[in-house]
Amino acid sequence: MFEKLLRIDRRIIFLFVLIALIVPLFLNISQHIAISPEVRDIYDSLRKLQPGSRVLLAFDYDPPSAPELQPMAVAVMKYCFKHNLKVIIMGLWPQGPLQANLAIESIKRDKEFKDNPPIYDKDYVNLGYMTGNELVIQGMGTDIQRTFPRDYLGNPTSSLSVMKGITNFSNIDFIFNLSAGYPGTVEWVLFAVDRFHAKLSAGNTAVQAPQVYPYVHSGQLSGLAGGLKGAAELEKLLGFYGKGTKFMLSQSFAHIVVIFFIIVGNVAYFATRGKKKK
Amino acid sequence: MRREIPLIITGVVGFTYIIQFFIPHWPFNIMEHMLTDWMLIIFAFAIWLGVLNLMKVSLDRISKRTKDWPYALVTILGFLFIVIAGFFFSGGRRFLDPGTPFDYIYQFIYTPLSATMFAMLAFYVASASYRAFRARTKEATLLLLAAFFVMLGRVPVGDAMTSFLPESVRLSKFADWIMNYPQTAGQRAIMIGIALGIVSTSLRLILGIERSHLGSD
Amino acid sequence: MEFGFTFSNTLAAILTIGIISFLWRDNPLYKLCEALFVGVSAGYWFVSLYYQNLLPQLFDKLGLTLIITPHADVKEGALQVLFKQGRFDERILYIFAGILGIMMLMRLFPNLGWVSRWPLAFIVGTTSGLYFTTYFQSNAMAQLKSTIIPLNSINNIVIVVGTVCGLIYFYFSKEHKGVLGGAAKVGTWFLMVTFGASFGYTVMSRMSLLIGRIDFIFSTWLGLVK
Amino acid sequence: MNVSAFCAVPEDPSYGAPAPPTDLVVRDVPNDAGGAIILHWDPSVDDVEGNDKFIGYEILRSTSPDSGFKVIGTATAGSTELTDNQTVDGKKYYYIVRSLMGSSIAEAWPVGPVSSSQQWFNLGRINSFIALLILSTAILWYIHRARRGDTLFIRKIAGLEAVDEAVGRATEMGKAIYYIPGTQDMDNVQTIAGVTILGRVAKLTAQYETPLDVPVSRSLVMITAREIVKEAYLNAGRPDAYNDSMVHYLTDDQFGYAAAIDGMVVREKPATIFYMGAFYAESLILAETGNSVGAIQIAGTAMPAQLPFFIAACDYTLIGEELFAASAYLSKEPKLLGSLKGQDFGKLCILGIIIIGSIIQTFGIFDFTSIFTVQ
Repeated sequence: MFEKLLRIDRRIIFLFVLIALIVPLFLNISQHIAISPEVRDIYDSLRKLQPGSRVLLAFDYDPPSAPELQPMAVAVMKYCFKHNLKVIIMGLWPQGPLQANLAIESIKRDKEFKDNPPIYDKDYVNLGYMTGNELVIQGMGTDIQRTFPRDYLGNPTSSLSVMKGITNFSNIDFIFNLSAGYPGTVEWVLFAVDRFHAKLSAGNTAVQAPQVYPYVHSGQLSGLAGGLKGAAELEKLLGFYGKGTKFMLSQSFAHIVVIFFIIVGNVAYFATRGKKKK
Repeated sequence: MRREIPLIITGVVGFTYIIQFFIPHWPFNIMEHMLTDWMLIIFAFAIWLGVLNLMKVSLDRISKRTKDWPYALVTILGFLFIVIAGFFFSGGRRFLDPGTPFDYIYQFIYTPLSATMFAMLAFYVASASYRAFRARTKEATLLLLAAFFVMLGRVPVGDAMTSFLPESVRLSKFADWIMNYPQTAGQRAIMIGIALGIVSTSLRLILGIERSHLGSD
Repeated sequence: MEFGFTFSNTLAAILTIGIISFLWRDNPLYKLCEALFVGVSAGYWFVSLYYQNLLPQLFDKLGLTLIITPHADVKEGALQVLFKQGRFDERILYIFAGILGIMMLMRLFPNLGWVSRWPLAFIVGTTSGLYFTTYFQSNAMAQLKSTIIPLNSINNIVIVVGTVCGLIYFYFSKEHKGVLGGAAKVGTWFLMVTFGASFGYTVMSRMSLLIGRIDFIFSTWLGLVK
Repeated sequence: MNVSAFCAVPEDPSYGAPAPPTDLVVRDVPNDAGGAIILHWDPSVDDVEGNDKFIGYEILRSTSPDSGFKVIGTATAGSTELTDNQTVDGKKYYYIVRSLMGSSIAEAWPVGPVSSSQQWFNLGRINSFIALLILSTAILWYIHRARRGDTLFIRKIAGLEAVDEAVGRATEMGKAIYYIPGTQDMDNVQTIAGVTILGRVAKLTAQYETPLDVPVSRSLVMITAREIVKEAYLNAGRPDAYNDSMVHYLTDDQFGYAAAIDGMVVREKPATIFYMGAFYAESLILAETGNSVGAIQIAGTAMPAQLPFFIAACDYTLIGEELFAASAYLSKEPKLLGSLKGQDFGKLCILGIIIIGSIIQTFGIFDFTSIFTVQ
């Protein structure tokens, strides 16, 4: 039997992974999610904002990283809309602002926001994507409206009511950066925080997060959510249970499947090795 | 002549690059930028060669009616479809803007294909770790243990299993320790080795000692 | 992307399922997706390289764009500066890049194929010159600097010993025997831990990629998961 | 050129005027190509956390100390530095920095003159320069020795010992060999190393008359690989067996390329697959599919993030530097072997520096690491 296990058809493993990922999407299991201090920092920063404050959301990722970052984006946006904070969307990745639109679409279909959906130019604006990587951030430090002369719909930025009175980072109360690589959180820290003293928190993919941790410890970054676990924590703190929590469960299940198969493989290996010796 | 001039070009350009790294003075300061641009321009020309080769191979398959030839037709049509959409119907330079036909193909054909191909890794990491992480030898055992602890340390289950221990020695902390110390040390050795390998390979190329990439006459 | 059971989403969903079906076995749907993917992606890069490289880097800089389409919304190029203002603009040098690019295309003519070695030699020169300095600086010097640390804690000792033994593993000039062999052996242990740990570390994010596709199928397309 | 000034315009609390910034220092940006002057000041005493009225600083410039000052930039509250990138080398400039609070302004005396210039050597990189010079000399010296006929010993590299066997097995089985030279273009040294190794493999396939298939994802790699394979077949005395279609282009796209190779692998079931060059996430997609058809797989890459996947899924893996050593090892050409010796010399130096340096740091004799600071 163990010999068979050693040469198990890989498709059986594939099937287990698939089941482990799909099933939790349909379950409503409550898991204990411990809140890490880094995510609590984000929550504390958000809570301090007065109604009417301007929040800049920088979307620096593309669809492959969406499972990890989209739930964070949705949770933060919901919090902003609920507490009447003005949201300014932008992206250093071409696909970023489109992800923001997707997040807003999903919020509009949400029960909680059905009666009071976010309205363009009242609750949020989308400045779109701008080429130039970190140079864009540097330009924004001097003049945001000159860096982004038009929003993604083509309206002059100066005509947008949300953008009234905003020249540079001094007029932005909080920046939340969603990042999957370069350009991303590291560039935001180096340019927006170090040069222009903006207040910045970030959500990162699990792969990217360890490179950013040093900035949290040094205080340059006030809060960091890493991977799906970070997304789930953020959802719990902000009070919007969403996909992050669900995806987190899927991911844990799949992880356990992989670990389980490693154990099975080793048990089978040692069992058959014992036999051969006899 | 067919080999000498290319060798001279490689040498001169290579040296120019090295010089501009140490000498910020004009004209070297503008060289790096310009030469990198030139390289991009050559790449943009070169893609013609690849694309024409792809078309030729696909047309050959169709004309010879080899097995599965209709798929070669799909490749050609897919290529023409996006190229025509991109060049003629998507507003020129603004071809990536939301709402253009090019963007539509990007979002509903290209993205699902490439994101799913990328996502296949989820299956492959599972099958590869089942096969590779077995305690056959001392080395394989270390590979297995490091992978096992880091994997467990990354999910809440890992900490739950070691909840009887003080917080600083729980699995997630141990996983962090592996990543921060032994893993970092190994990476450094690899990176320094790579740097030396690259320096000597580059030097051989610049001096024309390594020239097999230029082929024969 | 939009929500719901629309034509666009159905198309995307079929392509998603087509790729995943390869895990079961090779099949006509996968073959179709594969053929389409090759064609569409080659075309995608073909178009992108034109608009993002050739047009701004060569045609705009030289001013060819303005010659072909006089009313285009671009700044004057080097040719306009030269002929209208009589001034030398260093962007005129980009003409060499154009020549190198055309030399590359000489591959298409069997007798002139050798000409394409010039641009190739240019690329190899640029690459080796660039890598020669930057890799040494960022990989060797920077890593070396961060490895010179006081040996006053277990963690620091682990880093120094691991890096030293790892480097000894890469030492090619002597057979790995004796003390050298022992150190190289310790080096391989460190390398194995490195590989195991980085493998384990990435598993989680690979899972999340697939979650994204599954979520697309079940919630965006089918609307089964809220 | 370093010029500094101290100025104290008395603060008038009744008007709520801010204190000006102090200790403005202006100087030419060092080690650059000119055209830039860096300004540094100590913040105004009113520039403190919690003082919402304090807006920031304005920087003014003129070519005369008395008049003609124009605003050239602004800096937010809390900043103490600004680089003026708009200077003409050699021209003399004067600068003023002023604080803005509410609607009032306070400025310090102008500081200057200062001018920017370009330097002939980046002194911040002198350490790299010397180290590279020593390393290059060592490599060239060993190459020279090798050419003179000295025998140079190189230890076994397991992955490369297996190349013959892998080609031999494909020949016995009458199946093809796939060679994947990475997914990056010729602007990556790993790709160049990959196609060079292809030359040695192609020589073997020419001798054994084994079918060789080289699917590539970049046009320039296609051109180069063709040159190399053609020459290998020529040198092996089998120019007739060479055919351009052995090397063919698929797509520039990383995953499109992986999808196509996956299909080819399951349909044609090659006996041996080589992966040599720069890879990203597609590494495991390719290697797992290759493994599923039972191919012998030999990989080599200097992408640290992909090495674990090749180690897990392939039979042999060349780790990092071994990829660059491979062409020397396989060809046994003296000039190439010599450069390997040079690399080893570099390694010995680095080992010595790490050990001695760490001891110096342990006893705190002086800050040894500062020698290796990179800019």
